[in-house]
Amino acid sequence: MLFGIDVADSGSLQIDGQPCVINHPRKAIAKGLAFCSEDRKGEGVIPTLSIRENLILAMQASRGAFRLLLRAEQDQLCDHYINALNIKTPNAATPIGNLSGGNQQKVLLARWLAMQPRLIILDEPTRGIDVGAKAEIEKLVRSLREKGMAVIFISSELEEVVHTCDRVAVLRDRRKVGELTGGEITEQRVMELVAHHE
Amino acid sequence: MKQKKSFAPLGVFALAALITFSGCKQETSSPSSENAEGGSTSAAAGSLTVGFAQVGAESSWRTAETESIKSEAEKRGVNLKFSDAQGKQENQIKAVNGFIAQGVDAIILAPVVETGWEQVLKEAKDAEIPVVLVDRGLNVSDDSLYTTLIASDFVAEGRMAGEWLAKKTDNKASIIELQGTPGAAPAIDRKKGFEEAIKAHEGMKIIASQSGDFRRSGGKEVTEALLKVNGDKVTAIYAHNDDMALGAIQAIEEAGKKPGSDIVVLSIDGVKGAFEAMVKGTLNCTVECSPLLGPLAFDAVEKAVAGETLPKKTIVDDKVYDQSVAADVIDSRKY
Amino acid sequence: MRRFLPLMATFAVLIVLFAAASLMYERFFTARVIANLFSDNAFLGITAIGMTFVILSGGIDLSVGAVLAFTTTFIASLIADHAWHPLAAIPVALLIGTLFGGGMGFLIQRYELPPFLVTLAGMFFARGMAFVVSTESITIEHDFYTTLQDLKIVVGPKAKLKIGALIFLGVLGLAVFLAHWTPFGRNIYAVGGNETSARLMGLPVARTKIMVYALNGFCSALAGVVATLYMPSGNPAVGTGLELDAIAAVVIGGTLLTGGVGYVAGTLGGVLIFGTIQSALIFDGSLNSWWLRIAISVLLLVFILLQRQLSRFTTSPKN
Amino acid sequence: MNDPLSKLKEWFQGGSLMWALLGLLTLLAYDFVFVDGFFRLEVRDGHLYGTVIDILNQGSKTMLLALGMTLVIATGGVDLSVGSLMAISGALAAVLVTQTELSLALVIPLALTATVLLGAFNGMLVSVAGIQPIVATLILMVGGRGIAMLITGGQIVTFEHTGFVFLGNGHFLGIPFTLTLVLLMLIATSLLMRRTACGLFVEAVGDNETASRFSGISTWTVKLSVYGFSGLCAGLAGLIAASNIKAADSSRVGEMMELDAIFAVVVGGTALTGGRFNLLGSIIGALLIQTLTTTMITQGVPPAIAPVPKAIVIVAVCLLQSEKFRTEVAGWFGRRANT
Repeated sequence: MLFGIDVADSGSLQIDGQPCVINHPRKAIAKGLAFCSEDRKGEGVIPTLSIRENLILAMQASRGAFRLLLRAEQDQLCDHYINALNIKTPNAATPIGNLSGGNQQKVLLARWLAMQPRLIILDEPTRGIDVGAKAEIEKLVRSLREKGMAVIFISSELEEVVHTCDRVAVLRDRRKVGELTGGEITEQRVMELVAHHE
Repeated sequence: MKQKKSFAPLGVFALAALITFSGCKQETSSPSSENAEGGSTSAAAGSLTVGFAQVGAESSWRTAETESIKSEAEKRGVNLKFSDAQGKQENQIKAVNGFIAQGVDAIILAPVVETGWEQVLKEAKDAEIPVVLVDRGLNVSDDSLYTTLIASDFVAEGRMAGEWLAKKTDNKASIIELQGTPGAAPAIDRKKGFEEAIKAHEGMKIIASQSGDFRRSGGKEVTEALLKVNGDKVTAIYAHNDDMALGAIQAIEEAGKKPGSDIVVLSIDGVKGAFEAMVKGTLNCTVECSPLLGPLAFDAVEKAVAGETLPKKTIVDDKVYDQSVAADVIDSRKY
Repeated sequence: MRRFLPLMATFAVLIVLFAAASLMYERFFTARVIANLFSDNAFLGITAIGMTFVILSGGIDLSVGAVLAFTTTFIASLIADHAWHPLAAIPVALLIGTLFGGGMGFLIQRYELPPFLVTLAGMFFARGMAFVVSTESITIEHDFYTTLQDLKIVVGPKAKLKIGALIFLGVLGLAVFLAHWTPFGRNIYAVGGNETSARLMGLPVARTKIMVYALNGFCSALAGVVATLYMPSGNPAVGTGLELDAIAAVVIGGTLLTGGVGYVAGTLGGVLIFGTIQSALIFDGSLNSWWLRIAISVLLLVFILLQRQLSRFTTSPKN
Repeated sequence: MNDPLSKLKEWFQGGSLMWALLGLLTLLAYDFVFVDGFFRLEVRDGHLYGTVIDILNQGSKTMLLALGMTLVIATGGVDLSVGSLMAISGALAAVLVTQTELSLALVIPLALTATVLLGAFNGMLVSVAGIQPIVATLILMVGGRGIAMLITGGQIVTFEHTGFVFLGNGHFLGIPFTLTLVLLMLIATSLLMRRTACGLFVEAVGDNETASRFSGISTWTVKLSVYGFSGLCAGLAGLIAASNIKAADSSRVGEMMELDAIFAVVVGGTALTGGRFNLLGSIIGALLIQTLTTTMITQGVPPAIAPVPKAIVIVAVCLLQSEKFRTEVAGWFGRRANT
């Protein structure tokens, strides 16, 4: 909703103290937001396109159709993220559909990191991928946090929430039932909030 | 993702669209029934409502026929219900069924094919609505199903074309035949008649016969290809309608030959474009197939409604026109 | 009940359309016109029902009009030129149609070919073969046929459902049963919804896909038989463009071309909307050839948009 | 990445283009053996003359349609209205040329603008109203022909305007001007698609629309543009068709050509489901279908059964493209070799 995919029923949104309406992902991106969907297959990857094309997609979209990124820049970006995120692939021309789920997810993360967003929303980024990749993604999120990027990390796996987050808002049945910060964040506290509220 | 949107305006728009189309009635063509009653001049017509099930508007010939019937209806103060079947028999049958349900006084039908009309004509007969057929006969065992037929004889047209060519070329010709749409009655009959006529002459041969689909572009494309393969052998081109012949003439010119002299070109229908080409000397001959059936059709309708008996068949007189007369008659051509 | 709302939207549109036409044209709101809607659109309806299954399974079939034409010519030729009894000719024709459809299904399934192209080839092939059987249309004259044609149920003053309409309604009933109360029907929805997961669930994907095309081949051939009852002749040129009408009827009926979503009953609504637009324009009778075409397309557009808005409106409070 | 070999490979795109090319070459080989003078080329009146030139000239309409259709299909849609759009542009141009004093430099842009707008209307129906492409474009397929007939009053409008006639019959450097036009369009489109991000966006939208929207692509602009572009191509093809016969035949021109164009595109290696597209492949597909038509005319195949060979070629090319079929055939031969 924040990303302009669904329309809000009520409430308002402020960015830098300015109220604004976001009704299309384009506008959200222009405000420095990024959103990595939980439905990787349906809403994330473009399966027959190459890693390179998937990676530059968001960046290119924000530049418009007629200012194509130079091929050299593209290659440089690809090389950088393939190394930085340890994406396992023969080369950047491989169709993304041929990669494993974890590596696909990394390319999608790279797609958004290339935009250097102010806030990135990660919706279940570790769902359905192998343990190794999962750990790498968690590590990546922590390093992003350290670099000062705001990350909203949505997950239903308690363990990784506890490991990665500074602040946890617990939502149940579309309602916020509690908020924890810093040392308060333990699996048990979260469980309590989920289990019995009021 | 899904948004609430009001559909009420669309509903209103839908109704408005329907009403607008009914509104076209006054502007477009046929007079509404009120002024037919008021301003009727023809004694028998009164406030006749006649349904006309036309094949479509696929050629200028067809459009001329439609115009002829429409303007005659207007002249006689008949309320005409026009339906265009877009070349489909099933649509024509639907139209006739619709006319019957509306209770028209008579139906004019230009059947798209000769077969398959028994069922719907029985309905018309049961409802005691006379049916006048135009431009093509029917292949039905019980000819009481329709009232009368007003048509040209396609086989005879083909024969006349064949005979004219035999005379013109002293019974010696290598002919390319441009057929109409496969399966269409005029294509079948004009081929048959032409073949009958040239069979008698040994020197006349059809060296290639392809379909140009009654289209100008088809006539051009087929002629272009055939001229290249058959080279200088071709001495005559026979097209099942004028449009294809006019396309063929262009192809001949592009091949560096003179249509009308190097290669004899003849066709059927007698549309105005054909006469213009004859005056220019590029077309040699056209066999008229008159689409101006309006007056004859409405004479028959009025008689049938008045209960008079009619001849089962009226064959329209078709004439051969060649270059010698083209200039004299071109101004009198209406279509 | 919510999932039936798009269906209701289709029928709501039909009712609006019919009411508007009835208000505007005398004698439109009669049992006769309604009965004619079924009789006149019987073979379009039957092909559209077959098409519904194909589209539900995620495919498309462009060959239906040509198969229909082939069937009419084939039956007419057997009866007229080879003195077969219709009761022998009809089953043979139905069998050929089924096998032809099954053959296309086989190519599509086995070699993963695009249905659009295979059935396009099927369309060319069947149309060509119809002309091979006969280049001219052939009249069907047979006492048995006349008897069949005279079968009818009187449903009102001057209104009768003829044999074609009866077969159409019969096929409709069977199709609804097939789609919603048999494993085959559930398999079609599953395959059209998501072929991979259908395969993972252990459903017979290959067999279902081939059978869907065979079923549609059968429906096209049956529509051909109904066409010979409607216009007793075999005509190799009949039914050109029928495939597009059938697809349009299916889609207006609320079935998605992507497969897996839709109802056979919706297709009935689509066919009737199509038929009503045509009837209304025939009753009007004042438009010339080109205005008629424009009118058909504008009405089609308006009612498709209306149907879409209605079904959007009724399903929206989901998120 | 940039060496010519891998570039060539990219062009062939997994061999799908190769099979269309193979089909075309087979057909040409057949013509070489069985059709007398098929490849005879001579110079008449300062330009090339021969059957092959005819194929290129007659095929230009299908090639243009196929160009536009490729992009539409790449976004996962289809455009059935191209034949009717051809009729509209031809009719409009013919009427303007004969009945007004407007110069050709104004007439052609006017006619093309009309078809682009109508194409964009298709795009609106598909992207904004969310109607399925087959049905959305079916509306204009039926209605568009009505509009064209309305423009000409149902008549065939003939003209003798030299400039307009040149478009479809003239020659440029000895080759038909139509061919020059097709080449220009092909090059321009390729450049537009590959030297800008347009191609990427089209493929992304066709492959996964939701993901593209989430990445910030304005999917409806993309769709609107490709249908508009298809309208432009159809408009050009319509002008050529009219110019070719010096007449606008609004009720018949372009009939069934939408199917030829779709065939050309799919044979050329673009999947109907959208995604990756191949412009050159579509051109070859269009040439394949035109060669087939011309071959059948010259070989005297009875017109009524002419669709049958067409069907066989479609299935054959499809089967060749099918990986499964090729492995199976390889299996048969392997077994035979073993026994």
